[in-house]
Amino acid sequence: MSPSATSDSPELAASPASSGVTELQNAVIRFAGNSQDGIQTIGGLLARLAGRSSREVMTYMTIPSTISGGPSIFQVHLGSGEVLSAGDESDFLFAFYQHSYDSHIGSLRPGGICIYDTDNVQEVKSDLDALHVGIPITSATVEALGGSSRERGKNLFALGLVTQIFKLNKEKVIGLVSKQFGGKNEDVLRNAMLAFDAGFAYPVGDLLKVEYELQQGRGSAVDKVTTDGNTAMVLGLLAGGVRYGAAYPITPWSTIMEQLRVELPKYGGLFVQAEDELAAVAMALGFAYSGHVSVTGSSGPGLSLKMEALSYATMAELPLVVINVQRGGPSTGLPTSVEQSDLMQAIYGSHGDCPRIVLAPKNVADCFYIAVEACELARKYSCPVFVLTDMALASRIEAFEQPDLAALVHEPVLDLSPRGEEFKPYPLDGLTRHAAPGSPMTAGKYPVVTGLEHDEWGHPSANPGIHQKMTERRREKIKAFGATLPKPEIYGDASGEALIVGWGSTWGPIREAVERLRAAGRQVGCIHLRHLNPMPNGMEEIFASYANVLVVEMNDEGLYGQGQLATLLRARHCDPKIRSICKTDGLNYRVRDIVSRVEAAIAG
Amino acid sequence: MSPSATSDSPELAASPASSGVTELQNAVIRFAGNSQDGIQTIGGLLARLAGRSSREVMTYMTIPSTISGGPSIFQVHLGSGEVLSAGDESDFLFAFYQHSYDSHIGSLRPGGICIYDTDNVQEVKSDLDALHVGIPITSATVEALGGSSRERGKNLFALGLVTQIFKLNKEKVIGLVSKQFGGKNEDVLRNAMLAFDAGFAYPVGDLLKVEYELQQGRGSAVDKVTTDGNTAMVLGLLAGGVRYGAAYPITPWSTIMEQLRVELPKYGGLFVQAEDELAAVAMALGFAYSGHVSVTGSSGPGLSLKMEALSYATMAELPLVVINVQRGGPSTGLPTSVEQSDLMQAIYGSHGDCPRIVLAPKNVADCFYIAVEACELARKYSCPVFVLTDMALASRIEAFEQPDLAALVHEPVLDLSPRGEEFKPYPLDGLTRHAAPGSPMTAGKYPVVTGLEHDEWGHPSANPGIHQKMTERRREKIKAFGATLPKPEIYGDASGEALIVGWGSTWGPIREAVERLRAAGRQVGCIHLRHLNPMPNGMEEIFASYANVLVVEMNDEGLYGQGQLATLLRARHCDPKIRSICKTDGLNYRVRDIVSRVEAAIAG
Amino acid sequence: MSTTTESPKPLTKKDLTADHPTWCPGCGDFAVLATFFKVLEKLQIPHEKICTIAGIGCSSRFPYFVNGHGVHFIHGRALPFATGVSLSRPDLHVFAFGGDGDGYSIGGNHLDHAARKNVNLTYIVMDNFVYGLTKKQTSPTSPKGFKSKTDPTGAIDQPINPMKKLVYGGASFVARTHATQVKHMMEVFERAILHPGFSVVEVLSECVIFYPGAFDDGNPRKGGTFDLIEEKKWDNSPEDAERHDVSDENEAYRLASLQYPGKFGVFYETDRPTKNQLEQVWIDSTREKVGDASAVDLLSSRFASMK
Amino acid sequence: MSTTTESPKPLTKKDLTADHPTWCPGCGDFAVLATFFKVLEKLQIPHEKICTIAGIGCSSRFPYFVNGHGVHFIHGRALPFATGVSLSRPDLHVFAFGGDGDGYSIGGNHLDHAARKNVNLTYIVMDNFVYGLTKKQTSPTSPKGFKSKTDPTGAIDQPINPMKKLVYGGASFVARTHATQVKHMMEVFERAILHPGFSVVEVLSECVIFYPGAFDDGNPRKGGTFDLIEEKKWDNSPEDAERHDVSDENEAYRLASLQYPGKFGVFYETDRPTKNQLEQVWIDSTREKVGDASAVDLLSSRFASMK
Ligand SMILES: Cc1ncc(C[n+]2csc(CCOP(=O)(O)OP(=O)(O)O)c2C)c(N)n1
Ligand SMILES: Cc1ncc(C[n+]2csc(CCOP(=O)(O)OP(=O)(O)O)c2C)c(N)n1
Ligand code: SF4
Ligand code: SF4
Ligand SMILES: [Mg+2]
Ligand SMILES: [Mg+2]
Repeated sequence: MSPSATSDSPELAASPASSGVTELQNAVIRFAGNSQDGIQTIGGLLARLAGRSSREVMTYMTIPSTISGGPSIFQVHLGSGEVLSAGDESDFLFAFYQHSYDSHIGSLRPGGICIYDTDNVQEVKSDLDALHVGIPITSATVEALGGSSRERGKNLFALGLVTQIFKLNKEKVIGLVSKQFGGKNEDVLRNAMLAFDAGFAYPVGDLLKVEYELQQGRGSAVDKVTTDGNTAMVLGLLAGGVRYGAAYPITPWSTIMEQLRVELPKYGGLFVQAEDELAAVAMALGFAYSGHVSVTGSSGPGLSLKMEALSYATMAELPLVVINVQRGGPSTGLPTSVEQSDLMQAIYGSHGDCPRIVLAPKNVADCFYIAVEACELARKYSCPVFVLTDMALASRIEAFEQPDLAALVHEPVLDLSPRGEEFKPYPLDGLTRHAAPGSPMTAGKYPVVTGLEHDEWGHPSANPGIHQKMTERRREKIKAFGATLPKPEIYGDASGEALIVGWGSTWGPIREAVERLRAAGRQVGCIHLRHLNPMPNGMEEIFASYANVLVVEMNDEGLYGQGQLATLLRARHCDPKIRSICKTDGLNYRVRDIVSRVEAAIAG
Repeated sequence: MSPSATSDSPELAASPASSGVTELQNAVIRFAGNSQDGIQTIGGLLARLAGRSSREVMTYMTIPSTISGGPSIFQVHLGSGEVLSAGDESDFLFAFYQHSYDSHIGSLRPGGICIYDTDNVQEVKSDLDALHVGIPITSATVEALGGSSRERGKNLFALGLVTQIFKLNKEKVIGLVSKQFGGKNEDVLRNAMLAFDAGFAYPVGDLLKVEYELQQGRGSAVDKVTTDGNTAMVLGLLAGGVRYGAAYPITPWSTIMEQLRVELPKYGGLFVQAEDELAAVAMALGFAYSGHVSVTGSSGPGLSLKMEALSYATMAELPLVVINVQRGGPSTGLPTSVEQSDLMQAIYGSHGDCPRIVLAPKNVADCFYIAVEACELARKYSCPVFVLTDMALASRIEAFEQPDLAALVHEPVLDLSPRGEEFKPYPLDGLTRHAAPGSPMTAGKYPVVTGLEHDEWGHPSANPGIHQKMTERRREKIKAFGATLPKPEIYGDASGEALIVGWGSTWGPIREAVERLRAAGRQVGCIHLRHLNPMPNGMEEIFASYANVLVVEMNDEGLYGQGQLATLLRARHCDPKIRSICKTDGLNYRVRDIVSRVEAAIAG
Repeated sequence: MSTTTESPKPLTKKDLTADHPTWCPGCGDFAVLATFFKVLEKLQIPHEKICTIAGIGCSSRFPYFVNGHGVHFIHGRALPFATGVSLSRPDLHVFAFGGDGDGYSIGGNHLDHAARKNVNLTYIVMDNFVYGLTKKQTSPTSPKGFKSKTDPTGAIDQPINPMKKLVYGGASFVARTHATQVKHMMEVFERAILHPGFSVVEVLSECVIFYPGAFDDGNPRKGGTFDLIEEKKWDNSPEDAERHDVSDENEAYRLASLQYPGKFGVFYETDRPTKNQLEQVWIDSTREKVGDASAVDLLSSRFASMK
Repeated sequence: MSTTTESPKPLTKKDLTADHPTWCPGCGDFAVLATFFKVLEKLQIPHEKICTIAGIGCSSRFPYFVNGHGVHFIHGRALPFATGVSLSRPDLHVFAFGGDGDGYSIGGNHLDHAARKNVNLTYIVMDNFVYGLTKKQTSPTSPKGFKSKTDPTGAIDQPINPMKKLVYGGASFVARTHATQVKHMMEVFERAILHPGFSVVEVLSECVIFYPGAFDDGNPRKGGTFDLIEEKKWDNSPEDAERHDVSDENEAYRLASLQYPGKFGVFYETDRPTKNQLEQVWIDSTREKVGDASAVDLLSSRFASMK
């Protein structure tokens, strides 16, 4: 909520536009209530609206720890420029209850605006540098609905307020509301509109003292796609050609499997809910063996259960995409918090020398693209491919341009062509090509796919030379893929005081931190690794241009002071400049934390 | 079999002693036959004999890949000095069949002696630099037994030959034979002695041309203990105070669980065979929670299945010893071959930041000591402790001095004392102390042990600060243990061309390689890590004194050219001097392979 | 499990109450908890000897709400953990709790093996025919046609029949009750706890959020019938011939085949040696054989034999 | 599974024979393999459509000895793997093989769930009452008193009853045979293969090394009795009343309770929809609903809805 590109600038609306209206480039709006109040719904609508107004958007929500619900927030960061984080602080706070007010007033930035429900909030801290605007949200909504006692509709009342305050396009908002509630019975939509209109008409102007207008985005006029990371992942898998998969539910992975279960039949495929994770990965490997690129996934604990079968996937060289929506660990840990502590397990979790590809998406759009890539790699290299996403990406909503589907979508075809004399599933001089069952073997000899060490034909062999050669073969194909990766692109300064290295969902905050650091006169750049195993070659050349290489991760610094990616980079590059910026509080990085910790690291 | 301390010297018996008898300091004898022939039995007897003659010994055997048996060897390296490996090559080969001869004649060193059974070996390579001695072993045995058609007893005939040839103490040998066969029915012992005597009396002297005598050892006059690594591990666990455990069978782990199942009731304890590895580790954790240090174990695939529960063990901080008898991987891989490819999994295999202690024994005696230490650490730090042994140690026989049991043995006592108001299982300023169930809580508040993140009292908490602090706490206690570790002792030169770093069962061959390299004028030393996580501090000071730091491991060089321990060392120390010597052929390192690869690495 | 009554001051519901349950208002599990408290109050098991163990699920949060030694373990493995506790600590009263997903899906194998081994503990399953904690996926007891997030057009797999599973598996006490029938629940819990061996009670416990009304058919207040098993009284009366012989496994299996909502009460009960007893016999005879030697003695003679 | 006979030249035992089995001479599994070949020869399933899948164990080496598409997977998970194959490849004939440890111990849960879902495949268990490959540990079918390396004084746990497990679990074809009774084995294998749905045959197959003589009681040549189940012929004869109705689950369960060696033959057989069919109905109706749209079309309209 400021004319500058960052939402962290010290003052609110410093430069009213000539019209007397304050033009906002960005606004961070936090709705704080209970999970039952439907604040996710209006947050989602605002995000969708942003996508339709060539604005950028990023959302952030918390999930109550009890099933019965409880305090919950939904934060929307809207911007006409690039939006890279959900916002460290909010510009506007909507507090529905006293507990919402008490817990979240601290997140309002100095000079921010707090709108609270006078029906539920008794006490506000009037000595704060904030504009408090009391509105009887509950009673006004009940009144508008003609006396509904169930307190439904407060969310739409609030949406009406927001539409009014930020001069959003009312027609577009109403269109979205109709789309959302239109499917249900008529009363629902009518009540929703009544509440919305009441909020839109509520005389808030005087209370605010200033008028705001959120700038239109600068981007293309094309409507953007607005969705969350788990949904984008599902769509990427479908585009990548996955038609079969199996899994077991666990938070926050479940919404991927639930969607795949619904979507796959449309494509003629099938997703199976298995009795546990062991069965799930085995079924998925059965699908893979049958000639399909298949998918399984889970979160933390469920991944640990899959480690034995994934070792088989490497040995037998079967194409399997494995998704881990990371959450706080170890054990059941913090099931609804974000963490990046499963990287080492993705690379090293199975027994034996088990090389496998590990990827991580950087934002919601990338969940789509990386899923497509994972499918391609599994197919091409006939091996398991891990995708490490996380709790933050899973539920975060962003707007992005629709991918070029015609170019990206892969329609899988089952290859049951006859194989001749020369057929070798594991050639020493080439990539694995299985003959799926159903393929006639014209020389009369059929293959067995095994987890025992085997020769080029797949026959088990305890011959020392063969084990050595096959171990090399499984490693070299992954290395060969690594050699195809471009050197990571640098964002920011190409040399200087510090290079920040990140992976996964921290992409946005890191980029925003680079911008702020540079704005503050620092010479810093960043690279973001989407390929964690193998990593791209040539990074030592990049590192050479900076005084510090700082790896920002959401995991623990370990026994020797380094986070997981930092450990990998140091082992590979043996460069003591590589140091860690770690944390394990289960929260997303705030931009200002990265900034201050990079400053501190540069200082010494 | 040479006057020098190494068995690899170019010529056989170069220096006949004055008596006309060639004194041998070392002899490597390989018996090659079928697994049904009982060659393990006589190999074991020879090893036991060595222990009783203050000689050193190391054995090596292969296991046929089919259950029905098949070709198999048993090699005994006897020495009056230190015996560090099972021998690269054999000095004497006993070939029972043509296939034994064909497969193993190549292992005989130039000038060596091959004794073969003329009843079964039709063709020998007379152009080799070897002395071929044909003896009708089968028919002579049958004759001695009075016409037994079952071909039993050939092994004892061979033992008789060996006793004769090397002038072993006949009374001691007969004593061991009686002990071995005495328990069974009388006929068995009588037949055994008939066969032994026939071999002992067989006129072999003329055929050999030279007389040999194996030197008495220089060590103490006390009889040594002779046993294999898995048995030593079992005894170490018993001494360390383990009274409860659970597991599921798998090769080569099974013999540990089988022995624990038999032994524990003697100590008033219990070992349970569970329905699978998941149940096994859960039961073992149930034992640990109940107030006992408990044990579970497995090999490769079974360990992968335990990763989820082990993550809980870290979170809940329960004292559990976890043994992995490593074998060739990935997947079922090479179930009867040796490999060291599960180190990364031991450290990083579970989801989440999961710090745990990882130890590895260096030889058979150390299997005992490290098991004792593992129990102590699990008790002291209330956490899972991994022990990485391997297939080679599991079945290898060595002689060693009896441990000081009175000083080492821990008799566990269940602590069910009442806990007061102040009781906190997870104090931020101290080590975890659980109140086992059955302990009265005098303030009336009972604890719940959970895998969710929790506060000092064990209450689940999703508070960001608590997760950060508790993650630190779990890490810091492991670090604190690391700080107590002494800097590793250097064997060989304390500075120079190369430091060899090893871990696990390669200790002997590495030491022998250092001796040979130094004998050849090289300045080299070695350190052997028994503590892999955490590693001792201060190693950078050791590394600084050498031009090369070469990590010798039996695992793959990975995507970036480094084995698993090398990766860990490079990440920690960022010293590009640290390089890898790796292999994955499923065989033990031969001393000469280490020598030549170290030579090559020093050269460039 | 037998009870002991040597506790000095009586154990009350208040002593046993820990945190306020985080379950949704109306969840069937509240009644299970309340009933458990009542039975413990009645049996007066010493406070420190109460040990509750669970896996993961809404129902598996049970140990947090009982003020006693408790364990919140991992999904599906409560029973093997509890087995470790039971086998090594005969002084404790071991209780396992869980849901249909935890017990019959991921944990299904452990249930069978704990049952056949007759491990001495009491296991209470709060079956709500759905995955509650993960928000409405099909569970192994979800009936065909149930619309969940993983079966949006209705579940298609034939569900597991828990009573058959328990009877076949060899549990030595098998009963079924309903969370709205507190009196019956109390009776059954008490018998389960007093039973020596592996005793299991399946409780139909409604998830009011994700499967409301699932058990109305077994709830007279909602128009259903709560049909009790009449057990044989061995009184030689003609009526008795019709009654159920709880020691008859085939009959128990037949009863389990009845159509939903079926019968409630004790399906099967038998007295056979527990694994605890059998292992203890072996331990005791072995200890006797070695003359109750100390660890140092045992190890010394073992080492001597290896020389 | 139905057979097809469109293969051009007849499939012979020779075509089906791969490596020489590594089993010990005399191992019961040889007869199982030979019988399997005979049945395949008779049924003339197209060569490339034969897919054999196993876990780990001596018996689980089966796929190496059949010259057909084969999988040697990991311990205990053959059935979920085979489920993946069966559900996505209706054109194949899917066979799973394994032992008592693989199937009833580590893999026990998967068996129950594959059974209740009625996945279309045939599973043959070579039960030798012992862990063969790992050299004589107690298996879940080892009888009490069996001396193994993990029960040196004799097994103490009550073994699992495989027939009860299969009947309770919901397998739609459940039979039991003996590796020395080749003719019977052939009949039963053939019926199992022709049965549409999840069909299981339990074969008593002797491990001559670690449990010799285990099944002599069921082998007339060794003085035992091979007692067959007489199935109802529905001929209204008085004898028929005594015969076994294979569709009667409770009767099948009762038969399974007989004391060892018990009865051989088909215990249970029913015709209920397979998971394969049920999922296919859903897939087909969904495809129809979306008008058989291409992936690009489906995704395009999905993206459009998110704008
Ligand atoms: C290994 C693992 N897989 C999955 C989960 C996620 N999970 C937690 S509880 C649960 C199912 C709960 O269902 P149920 O046991 O019936 O308990 P309810 O919540 O219905 O009482 C699942 C799938 C997990 N925690 N761990
Ligand atoms: C995860 C895992 N655990 C244990 C083993 C070791 N293992 C291989 S086969 C087997 C049991 C074999 O018994 P069964 O299934 O009855 O087959 P049999 O050899 O008797 O035919 C075991 C325990 C393994 N390979 N993998
Ligand atoms: S979600 Fe269902 S089972 Fe879970 S607490 Fe709520 S009502 Fe109970
Ligand atoms: S060990 Fe037993 S089961 Fe295995 S091959 Fe030999 S006889 Fe057959
Ligand atoms: Mg449930
Ligand atoms: Mg078996």
